[in-house]
Amino acid sequence: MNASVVVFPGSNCDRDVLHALGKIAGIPAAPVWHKDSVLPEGTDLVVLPGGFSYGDYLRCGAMAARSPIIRAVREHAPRGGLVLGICNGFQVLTEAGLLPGALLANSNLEFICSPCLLRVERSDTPFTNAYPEGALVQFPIAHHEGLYFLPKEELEKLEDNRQVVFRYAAANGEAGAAYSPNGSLNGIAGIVNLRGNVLGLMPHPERASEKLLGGTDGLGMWNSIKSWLEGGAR
Amino acid sequence: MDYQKAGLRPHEYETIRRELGRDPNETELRIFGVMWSEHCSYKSSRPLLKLFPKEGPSVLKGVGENAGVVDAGEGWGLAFKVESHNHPSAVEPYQGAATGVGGIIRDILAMGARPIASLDGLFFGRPDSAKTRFLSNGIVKGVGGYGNCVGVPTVGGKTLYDERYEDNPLLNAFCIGLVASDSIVSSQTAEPGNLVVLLGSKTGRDGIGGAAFASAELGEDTKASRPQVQIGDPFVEKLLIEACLEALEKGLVTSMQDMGAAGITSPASEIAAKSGVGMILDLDRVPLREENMAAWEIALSESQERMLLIIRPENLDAVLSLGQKWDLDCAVIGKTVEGNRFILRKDGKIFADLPASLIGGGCPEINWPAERPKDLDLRQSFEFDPSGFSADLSKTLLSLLASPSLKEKTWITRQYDSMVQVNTVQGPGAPLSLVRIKENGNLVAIVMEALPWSCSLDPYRGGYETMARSLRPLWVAGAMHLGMTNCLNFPSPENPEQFWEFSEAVRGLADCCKDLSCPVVSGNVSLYNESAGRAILPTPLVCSVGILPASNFPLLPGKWKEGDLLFLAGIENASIPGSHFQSVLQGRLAGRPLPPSPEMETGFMERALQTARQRLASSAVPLLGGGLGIAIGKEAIASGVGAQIELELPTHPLALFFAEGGARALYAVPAAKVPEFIRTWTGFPFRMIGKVGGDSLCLPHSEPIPLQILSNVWKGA
Amino acid sequence: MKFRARVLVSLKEGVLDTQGKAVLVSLKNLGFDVVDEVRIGKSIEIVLSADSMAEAEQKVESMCEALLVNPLIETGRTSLEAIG
Amino acid sequence: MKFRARVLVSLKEGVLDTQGKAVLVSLKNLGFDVVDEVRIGKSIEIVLSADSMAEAEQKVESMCEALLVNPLIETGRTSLEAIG
Ligand SMILES: Nc1ncnc2c1ncn2[C@@H]1O[C@H](COP(=O)(O)OP(=O)(O)O)[C@@H](O)[C@H]1O
Ligand SMILES: [Mg+2]
Repeated sequence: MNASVVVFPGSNCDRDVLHALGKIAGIPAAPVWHKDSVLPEGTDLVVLPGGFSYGDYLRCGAMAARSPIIRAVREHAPRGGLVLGICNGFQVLTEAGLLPGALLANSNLEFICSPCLLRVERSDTPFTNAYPEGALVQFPIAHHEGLYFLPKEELEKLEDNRQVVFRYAAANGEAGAAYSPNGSLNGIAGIVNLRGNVLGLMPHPERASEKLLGGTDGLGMWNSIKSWLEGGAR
Repeated sequence: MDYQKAGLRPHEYETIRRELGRDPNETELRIFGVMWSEHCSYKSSRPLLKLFPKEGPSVLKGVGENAGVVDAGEGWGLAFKVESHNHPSAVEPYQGAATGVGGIIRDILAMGARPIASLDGLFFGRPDSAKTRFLSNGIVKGVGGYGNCVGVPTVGGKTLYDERYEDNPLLNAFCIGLVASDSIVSSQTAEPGNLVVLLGSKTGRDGIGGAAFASAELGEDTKASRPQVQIGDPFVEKLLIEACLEALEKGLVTSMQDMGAAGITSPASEIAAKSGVGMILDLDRVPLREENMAAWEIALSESQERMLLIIRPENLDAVLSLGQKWDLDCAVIGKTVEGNRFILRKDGKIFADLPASLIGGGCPEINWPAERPKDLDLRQSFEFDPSGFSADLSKTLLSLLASPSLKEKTWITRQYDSMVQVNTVQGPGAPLSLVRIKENGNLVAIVMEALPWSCSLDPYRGGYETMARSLRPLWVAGAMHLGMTNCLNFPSPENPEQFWEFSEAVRGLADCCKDLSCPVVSGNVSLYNESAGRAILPTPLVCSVGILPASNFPLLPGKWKEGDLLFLAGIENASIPGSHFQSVLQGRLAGRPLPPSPEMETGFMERALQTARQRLASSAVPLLGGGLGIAIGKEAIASGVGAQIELELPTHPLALFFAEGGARALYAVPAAKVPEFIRTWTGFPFRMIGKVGGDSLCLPHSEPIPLQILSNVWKGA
Repeated sequence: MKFRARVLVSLKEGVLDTQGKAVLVSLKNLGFDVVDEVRIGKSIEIVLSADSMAEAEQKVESMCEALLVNPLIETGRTSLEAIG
Repeated sequence: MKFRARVLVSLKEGVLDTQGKAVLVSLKNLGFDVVDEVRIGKSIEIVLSADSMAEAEQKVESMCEALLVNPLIETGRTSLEAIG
């Protein structure tokens, strides 16, 4: 069981994810440089961490999505390897075409850093099998471009395919657009590809992984990945 | 060019001529003009700064470097400093604030430390003016835009509104970083025969003369006179941080300095002077962004995101390849030699040849005359007359809670990433911020404080109280202070009354530091914060840093439990003068704040630390802005539970609830802990004032306030 | 030969232009009620070398495809001039 | 009458173009070494009513001053067309 955390120029949650995986979840994890064109031997999980790759200057994630390591990630995914994009990493995955849609500026045009309630819409993915379906979890968000957008028909298809994994929610368990802090369509906070092995989400599970820092709801994600990789959850 | 145009005074010019034994040439004159400006030379404040105590057992590296370093335990040090970027933020709020944040981060980096947290101090004018809206939006976006991208969490700050900041808003940026104690970088370690390397962005005509600009009043034609606005590039700064830390880790760096005011000249001459070496720089080797730049422009450009590295020749290849790895410009621009000359060459010609120590250290001090303000007695005469105010405590509490300086600051704090680096134990919204050190498990506690209203009434007492108030939240949480840094924001020192206020405030800060053994490890002075005769309030801002051992969980606010008993620790009769009550509801500052009491402070410190360490309370807050009343209100909101306040009222209930100052705190104590709590606080004034419970806040003889309303009013909902 | 290309990147119809909307509101607040609509796009100016206008055009086209434009949400319009 | 104005907002000469710089690096990394320079600006499209072209022009001018352009670091260039 091995995880690789990609470091783009401007990534700033790479060390956080390495800490969460390595020190807290017990998943051996190592950084990978964006200029590398192959993943380290034996990589099971690739994480694209949060941050401002290339300053997010043209479009968030656009320049990172064209870096050499992404070519390797493109080969990793069809093999069934796990790919997790968090925040900027989610933006990179959409820009790379590994996940559908785009992430636009928050509807209030401001950066939002805040705890958020999410409803886990699926518990049959490699990333969420430790959560009961419909569970409410709290992960913080911290982004300026988190409004998930997809043209109408495609959005319907996405929903029909049950690709939405995390949805912004209220404490009473209701979820949907009304609870999007950022204007995200249908309240979408995280989605998977059809096969279910590539997940992108705006909220930060690695920031919800220690009691000292205010919450441990994110541990479920690491535990899910662990048991999936150990074969138990398949 | 004559010396006055360069910004020099006659006796300064004479000093230069005498020291050089000749007339300086034009490039040299411009260098002195910038390096001997107030901003770079501290000529008006140096005599005052000598008052600060700078030594202490916690100090690993004191004043004299970019930032002081204190001992964080187990071989780790904390480098921290606060700096102003007031003038630039007044002119171009977004970029002014952004580059302020970037600059302080590089200061911390220059110590070899990884920046782990930032705080920002914001002082704005009239809350409802279009100008304030423009400036505050821009400044907040600038702080966030830079900090979020560079990946340093903004974990707290301070925001105050007063019309005296209308034309001169203040932005003070604080940063703290973590460094292994045996790897602290110094500017005193260059050796002859080293190479001088410039790493980071290309150089353009940005902010040339910015330091001089920050050393004069803002004029009517500020926009026109502003040379070239500095643009921050947080993305490049992030790369620069990683590249420098990697270079340090690999042992490639002999000495290092950040580039801020006065461009290349400042760090280069500083390293030369402090290390006792000479330096020759070839300005044509500086990577440029613009064409036809003159020698002096290259030497003084304040282009951002650059660091100056001093390295041994054998490490050059490794450093160059690091530059390549991180997509940064990296060039050898000179070398160090024996001697003390600082020489600038371009195209084979010598443009400056100066003794290195003269550039940064030669400017004569100015001892401005000080004069106690003539109207001070009048302003200080004050008798509290409650008759003009509503006697209803609930009403008063609500109107204060809704006042701009006290109400919730979420519109600001949610634009800041306060959690990146996964160390934030307490982010914005509490009297102190707490950041975990992964390397040793300890928690760093940080408080930013400023009390301009008190300082304007009595700068000595105000300064003392500011300092004490920055320490109390540390103690209440259970942290012991390690040191402080400060930013002295004042108007022109050339006005004797203003200089008197400046001196008195510094004396107040310094006395408190001495009384409570808190060393001053770094700081910054920003003068001339006035325009068109309108001066800012005297605004010394302090950031105190403390440490909490990994084994002690902090005692935090916002944790009232149903049934807890509420205790006020400290005196009951604090001061209305200088308080939010006075400023907001009376609309006029008058009287004198409380006199200092070192005995009360130390008595409070010991008991507060003990209370926290023995967990004698569920929740605790020091009394800060708005006094006891606001503390009760905010605790109720944060805890989501009400309280019944019951106590015998003094003659002036308003003063009991809303006066400020002094070593005081509000504790919520579980019934079982009450005897121990009482034993701990015996010998210090304290009393029980009520009980936690219910869903309203009930103040004596006043309408109960439903929690929902209390919270909505505070949040401005 | 040198060319200067200008690529105007605008949001597709149907993609919410929050920034444009916000500017519209601000302009109205400032008293400009004559404004009906505001849309905000990017203007990317590129100086490049090519042997001919046609080659330059084709190069810019591939840059748009490769990086500059996200076809899901944006359209790009290119204009070119020779600058010597 | 309706007019469509396009305001091209670009950074002044000498002002660091952080975006342009990053895009340039990225284009080069993608193999477009023919690119010398990239500058990124904003394109603001405004639909407005006015009685004449001259009036429309003057209106857009004041919008630029009031909000759209920050004269410290940016310049604006306006083009206008009548759209009925
Ligand atoms: N500019 C700011 N940046 C970050 N946090 C801030 C800022 N201003 C205020 N805060 C946070 O909000 C809380 C209250 O701010 P403060 O200005 O000190 O008012 P008060 O007098 O109510 O304590 C503190 O926790 C502080 O850290
Ligand atoms: Mg405070």
